[in-house]
Amino acid sequence: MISPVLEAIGVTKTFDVTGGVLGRPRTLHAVTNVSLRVMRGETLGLVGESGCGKSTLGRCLLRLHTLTDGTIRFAGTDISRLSMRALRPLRPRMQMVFQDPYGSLNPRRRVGDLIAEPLRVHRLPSGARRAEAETSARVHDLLRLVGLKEDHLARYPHEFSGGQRQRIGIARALALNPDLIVADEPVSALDVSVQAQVVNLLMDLQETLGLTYVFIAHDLAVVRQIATRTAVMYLGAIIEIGPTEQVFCTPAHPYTAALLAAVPHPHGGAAGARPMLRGEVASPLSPPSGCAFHPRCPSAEARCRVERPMLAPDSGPRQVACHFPLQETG
Amino acid sequence: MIRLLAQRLGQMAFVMFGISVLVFLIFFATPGADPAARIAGRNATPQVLAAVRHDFGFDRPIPVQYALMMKRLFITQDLTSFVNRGEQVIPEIVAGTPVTLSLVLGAAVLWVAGGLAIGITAALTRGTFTDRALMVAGLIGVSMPVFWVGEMANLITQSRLHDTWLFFWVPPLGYTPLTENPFLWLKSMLIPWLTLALLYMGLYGRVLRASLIEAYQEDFIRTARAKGLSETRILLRHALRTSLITCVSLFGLDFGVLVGGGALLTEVVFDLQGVGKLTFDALQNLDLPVIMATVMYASFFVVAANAAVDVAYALLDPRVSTRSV
Amino acid sequence: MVPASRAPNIKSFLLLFFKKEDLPSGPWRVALARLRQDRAALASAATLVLIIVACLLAPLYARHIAGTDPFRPHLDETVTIGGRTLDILQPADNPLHLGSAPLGPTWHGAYFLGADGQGRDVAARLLYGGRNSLLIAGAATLLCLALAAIVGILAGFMGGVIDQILSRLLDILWAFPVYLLAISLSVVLISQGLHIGPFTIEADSLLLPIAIIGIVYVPYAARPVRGLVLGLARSDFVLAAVALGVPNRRILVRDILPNVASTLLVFAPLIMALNLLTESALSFLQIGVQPPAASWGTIIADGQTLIYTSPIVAIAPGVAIVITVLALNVLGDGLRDALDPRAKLRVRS
Amino acid sequence: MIKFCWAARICRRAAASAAAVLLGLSLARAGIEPSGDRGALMRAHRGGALRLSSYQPSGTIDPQINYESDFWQVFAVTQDGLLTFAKAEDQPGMTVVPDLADALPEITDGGLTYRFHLRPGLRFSTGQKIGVADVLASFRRMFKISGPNVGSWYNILVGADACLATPATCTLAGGIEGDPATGTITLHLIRPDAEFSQKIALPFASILPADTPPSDLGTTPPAATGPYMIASYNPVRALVLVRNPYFHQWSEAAQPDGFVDSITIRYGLQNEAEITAIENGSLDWTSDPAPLDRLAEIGARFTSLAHIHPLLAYYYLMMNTRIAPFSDVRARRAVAFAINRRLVVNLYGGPALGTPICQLLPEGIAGHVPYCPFTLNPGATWSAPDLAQARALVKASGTAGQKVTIVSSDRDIERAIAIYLQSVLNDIGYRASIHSISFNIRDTYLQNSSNRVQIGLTDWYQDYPSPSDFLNVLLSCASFHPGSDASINMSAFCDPGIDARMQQAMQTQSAADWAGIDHDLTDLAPLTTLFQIHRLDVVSARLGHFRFSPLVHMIFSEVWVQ
Repeated sequence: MISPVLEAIGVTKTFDVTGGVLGRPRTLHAVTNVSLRVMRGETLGLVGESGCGKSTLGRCLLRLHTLTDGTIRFAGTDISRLSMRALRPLRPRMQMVFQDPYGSLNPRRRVGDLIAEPLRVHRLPSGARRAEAETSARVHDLLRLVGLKEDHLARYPHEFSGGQRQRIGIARALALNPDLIVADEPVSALDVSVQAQVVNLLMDLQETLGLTYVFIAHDLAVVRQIATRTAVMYLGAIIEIGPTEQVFCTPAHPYTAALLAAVPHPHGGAAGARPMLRGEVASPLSPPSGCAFHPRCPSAEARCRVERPMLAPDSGPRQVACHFPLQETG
Repeated sequence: MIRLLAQRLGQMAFVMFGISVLVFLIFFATPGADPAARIAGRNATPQVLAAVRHDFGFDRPIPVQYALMMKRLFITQDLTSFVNRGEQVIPEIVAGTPVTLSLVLGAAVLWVAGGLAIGITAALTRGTFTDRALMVAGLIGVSMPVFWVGEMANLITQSRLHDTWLFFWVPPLGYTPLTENPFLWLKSMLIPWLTLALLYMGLYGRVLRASLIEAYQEDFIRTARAKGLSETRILLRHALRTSLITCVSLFGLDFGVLVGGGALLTEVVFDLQGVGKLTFDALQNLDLPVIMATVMYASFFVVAANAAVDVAYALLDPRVSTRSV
Repeated sequence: MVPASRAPNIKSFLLLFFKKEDLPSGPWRVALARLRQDRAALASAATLVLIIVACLLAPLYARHIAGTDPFRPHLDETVTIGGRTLDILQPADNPLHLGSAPLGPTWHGAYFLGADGQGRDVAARLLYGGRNSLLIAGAATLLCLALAAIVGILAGFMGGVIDQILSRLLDILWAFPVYLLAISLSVVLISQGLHIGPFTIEADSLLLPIAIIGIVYVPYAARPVRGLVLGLARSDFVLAAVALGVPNRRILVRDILPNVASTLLVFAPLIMALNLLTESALSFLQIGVQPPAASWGTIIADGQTLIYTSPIVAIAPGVAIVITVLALNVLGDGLRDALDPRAKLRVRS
Repeated sequence: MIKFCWAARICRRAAASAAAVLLGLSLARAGIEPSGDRGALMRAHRGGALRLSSYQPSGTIDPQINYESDFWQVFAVTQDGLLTFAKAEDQPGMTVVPDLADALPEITDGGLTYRFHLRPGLRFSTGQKIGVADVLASFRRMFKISGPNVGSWYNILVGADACLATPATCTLAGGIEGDPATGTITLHLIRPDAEFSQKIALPFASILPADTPPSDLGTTPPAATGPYMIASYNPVRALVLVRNPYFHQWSEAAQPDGFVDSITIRYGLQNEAEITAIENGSLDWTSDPAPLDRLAEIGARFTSLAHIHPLLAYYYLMMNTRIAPFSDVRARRAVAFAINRRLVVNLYGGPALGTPICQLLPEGIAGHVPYCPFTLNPGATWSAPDLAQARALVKASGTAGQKVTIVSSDRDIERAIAIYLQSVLNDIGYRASIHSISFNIRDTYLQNSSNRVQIGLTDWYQDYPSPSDFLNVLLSCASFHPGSDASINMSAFCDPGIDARMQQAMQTQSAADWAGIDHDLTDLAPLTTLFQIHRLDVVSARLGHFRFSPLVHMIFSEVWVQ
């Protein structure tokens, strides 16, 4: 069996919220007991409504957050308790592409500096001071790789379009030849036409560079296009995971089904066949007991209110956390 | 609400404690300020000095002296001056408060009225000469040292033009209690009010203008316009109401500081025996108990005004309570 | 890069402070372009430069135009104005022989604005006083902003215990009315100087008012900086830097500081205006600049004792203060509009 | 004229400089001078309210503690001791007269025993009779409250040492005894003190009721014995005196009845405002000096409102005899030579307000023989500075080029003098700077040897009119206490030879001895005097019968307003 690039076991992340002038301090359960594996060369799609904790999970996977509980192994190393400083040598191998290409690029630095930053920090490619020339060469390579022009280097981020900015972000992430890239909604802030370009770029890069992606998105169509496997999150937990086509064609969890149903089907018609969601997403400040989805679930029964369904570990590529799945899995 | 109040009280207590320690430390080690020597007189023998020092507890460890002073200030409330022996500090502050209040209240009325007039006029005539002139005038007001304005006012009204029809009515400097002679009170306070108000008038005018202009760009104003409401009505009913929130909070803070003795320079220049003047004299005398008490008093008003503004904000502006989640 | 033809003066002015390759462009360029449109701000900057140059030329004025030493009393000397010899301190000609009157304005080179109570040339002292006032206000501004930047950045970026401690300290200073704190510190430090370990600052050193004035406004600048840094520290681009494995120090220097800089720059003239007013107040109360040195505040104080006989001594420095502070305020407004319209500095006197 | 000029030289100076006016004032006064019948004057002028003003109050109103001349002026009309200084002008105003005692004490045992007899039938303002027990208690109270000078003046009473060691249980056993039946009080000293009568004529030895609490009265008015009593005292508002209902005049010299019905001293008004108010008649008098820029106006337009009198006081420069450069006598003399005292007087307000002097005993004090070695033509009086001599002395002392810091208060006039001084010190070869401190800590700061003050500007006012109060207090070895804020010998000067001569002179009270000591101390220049201060009183037009005692200054009970 090939070892996974990244393995998460029981990852939990909570935040303490002090509730403004009039509020009480409370705990926000952003990610609850998530376990998953990411294999080399694959693209794991992470979908769910906004606020379901997928971004937090993405950041936890790269240890940009400290974990409340759980373990993360990157290339066999347990990184879940490492300090930020100790993580630094590992950073080149795991990178992130951000959702907001406006916010993730420091407006006061030139593009050339932004892309060269990781190279300079990690003294790559050769680790020596004389590396400025090499850095420059590498920056130019990266620029070409993501489809930008050389005269862009001296400019500032605000002079670029959203798509171009995302390319800068990608170039920066690629600078250190990472094994793994967590892309957090990389295209959701872009126009649809530009989205396709960026997705294609990412797929091309994966092919040429042998990258592994965790691709976070709320847009199911994009995930379906790029992901080899897909995990569906609801209220901080993964409720279904499996090969993308299986998840999309035969959803096992009522929530997945509802999610898919909400998407206007490219061929039309099919949408009405599945049940729509009732009610609102519960607050992560006070998640429901038992199955977190039960207040909205069309097939919920008494058991769902009390007992929390779990993903069956090692039960195969297809797992679902539901007492009454729509499909047989495993 | 109770939680909020408790939390606020805790914060106030902490800040005031911090300030008291700061003041105590600042003034404790000043050479030449040995209160015992000043109390004992100019050719006291060491023996007498020691007796006085012991009497006043100056031979105790510093933290004990601090604690004693705090106890006499807050618990027994019989703290007395080191310089004017027997002068009880708290009654002095109580006596100074009406003077300071007279000054600040009167000035506040003037500066709020003036600020409103300037701000509204400027916002309505935005971009015209009037607007620009008002803003420059306001800025000049902000840019003048208040003590200098006071000096100049005194020069004109007390000396140069005192014997003309313009300022013959200005009484000599000093404060006359309202209860004693209301007319004289008014006459003697008018120039100090104007002086103090001059500083704030421009400031408030500018702030109000800015927030009025901002408000005019909001959607609800456009809606109101679309509904065909008159400009005056839009101004008074809609724009002004939202803009005033900023001004109200500003006002709370300024008022708190001034009542707490922030009008020190104005009081000094006009010989008004208010809390600020009391503080200033105590500072000149290095009279630690009085300094301690007045500074505590001042910081109380600052912190209290601050808390009041926060609470008012929370009540007036519902966004605040959800903002920081 | 700013094309030289479009902004020659500003650019050459800035080149005094920056290396060519560091010359602000990008976001700075936009701001500069905006500032160039602001005639009031430019006029203020010009006024300030004029005042600074005039004050710097004080020694030349004193030597060659006034022809007097403005730091030495001239108690029984005479001066020749337009062929007439006048007593600098005119002896009292009243029957009781009480008092003496200093020479009033001559509107000539020597004693242009007359003499003060010690027979010193007021105009020359005004220029020398301006040097001290501006030096103190300027240096205190740098100190204040540096401290505010350090405290604000540490508190905002480090968070946790450091933030708690620093924020509480700021709370305490903030609740201490500015003038009260400044006067308290001055009264004590002027009487003894400052001794910290091996370092001693004499009581008549300008460093004392600089330090005092530099400290009292720190909370007002540090709080917004902290808020700004708090926002920046949670921003995506800082997270991106963390993800890249950039060390904290580098994040501070490369990512946080440049973003704080524009806010600090906006604060600078406003804080300097406040400092100038505070300096004058302290000196007026005789706990700022110490004799025989002058500042605009001490000249007002000198003038106060002459207000009945020579009011010009008190009026002139006051006017100088108003003009300078006004120019600083206008420039500050212009900078804010150009650089960071959301920057808010609110100080209670 | 003769009565006014208790010091002949001042009279000459007055004649030379401002003769016409002073003469005019005297003549004007002569017109309203009582013909000896005070009763008639009382009938004509009694009544009205005196409105006075001070910028700041002067501390506690406990007469046994307060040490400020402003309040001594108040105590002069409210309190009495066994003895007092006569409420009179000029030389008579410096003589001790019996007050609550009906005669001067009978001194026996070679000066060790003082026997007094209490005047019968007197009452406190509370209505209580003044008895022997009150006198005994008052002397004890002085120690119990650690009065300012108990350690330096009153410690010669037998039993004082025990009182100083444990003030709370002070009995002065053996030092003071009284017989209520006969009304006699006897004081026993451990050694003779020729100045003891003067010391107990001061407010510290005021007689208070025996039940007065043995702690600082603070703002609580003491029971009065004089024509007025303190009705209320609020240090930020006012001090109010009203008539003492139990007063009847027992001695016009000691405690004359007052003309006005009430006296209010209001606090907080600054000098400028005070003068304006006096000029336009809404105030009658201020204890504060008139501001410099108003002097010309007073001299020109309000001549008739001004009264100028020399005080037993001078401005001087202390020079620390233990710190370079002034540890060298030549350096000290150089300073004394270099100062142009005429200019210093001008800074103070003009020749009318000061007389340049170089010596340590001011005019008017016994033993004063005009002497000035530090002038262009050394002799009796100062004429002009001698800069050449000063530079030569600095050079000779080898201290040229040293740094000197002048400590002065932040009062306008004192700062002005300090700035002038700086230029002088720079002229004679030093590198001088100024350290200006709050007026309120001026003396305590200068006194503490750990502040290492090299040269400082201060003033000295007499406590009682004796040469020892200048020479012995300011320059005896016993007045120096290293490291203490209370060490009146600021120069840290100690010469055992001179100390011994002073001890002797205090016993003999020989004016010639004092003159010799003054001469020698002046030559050693541990301090150098600048000028004897003259006081300018500005009074309202309605204030009449202005009487000025050299010790009390304007006598509140003598002036009238109607």
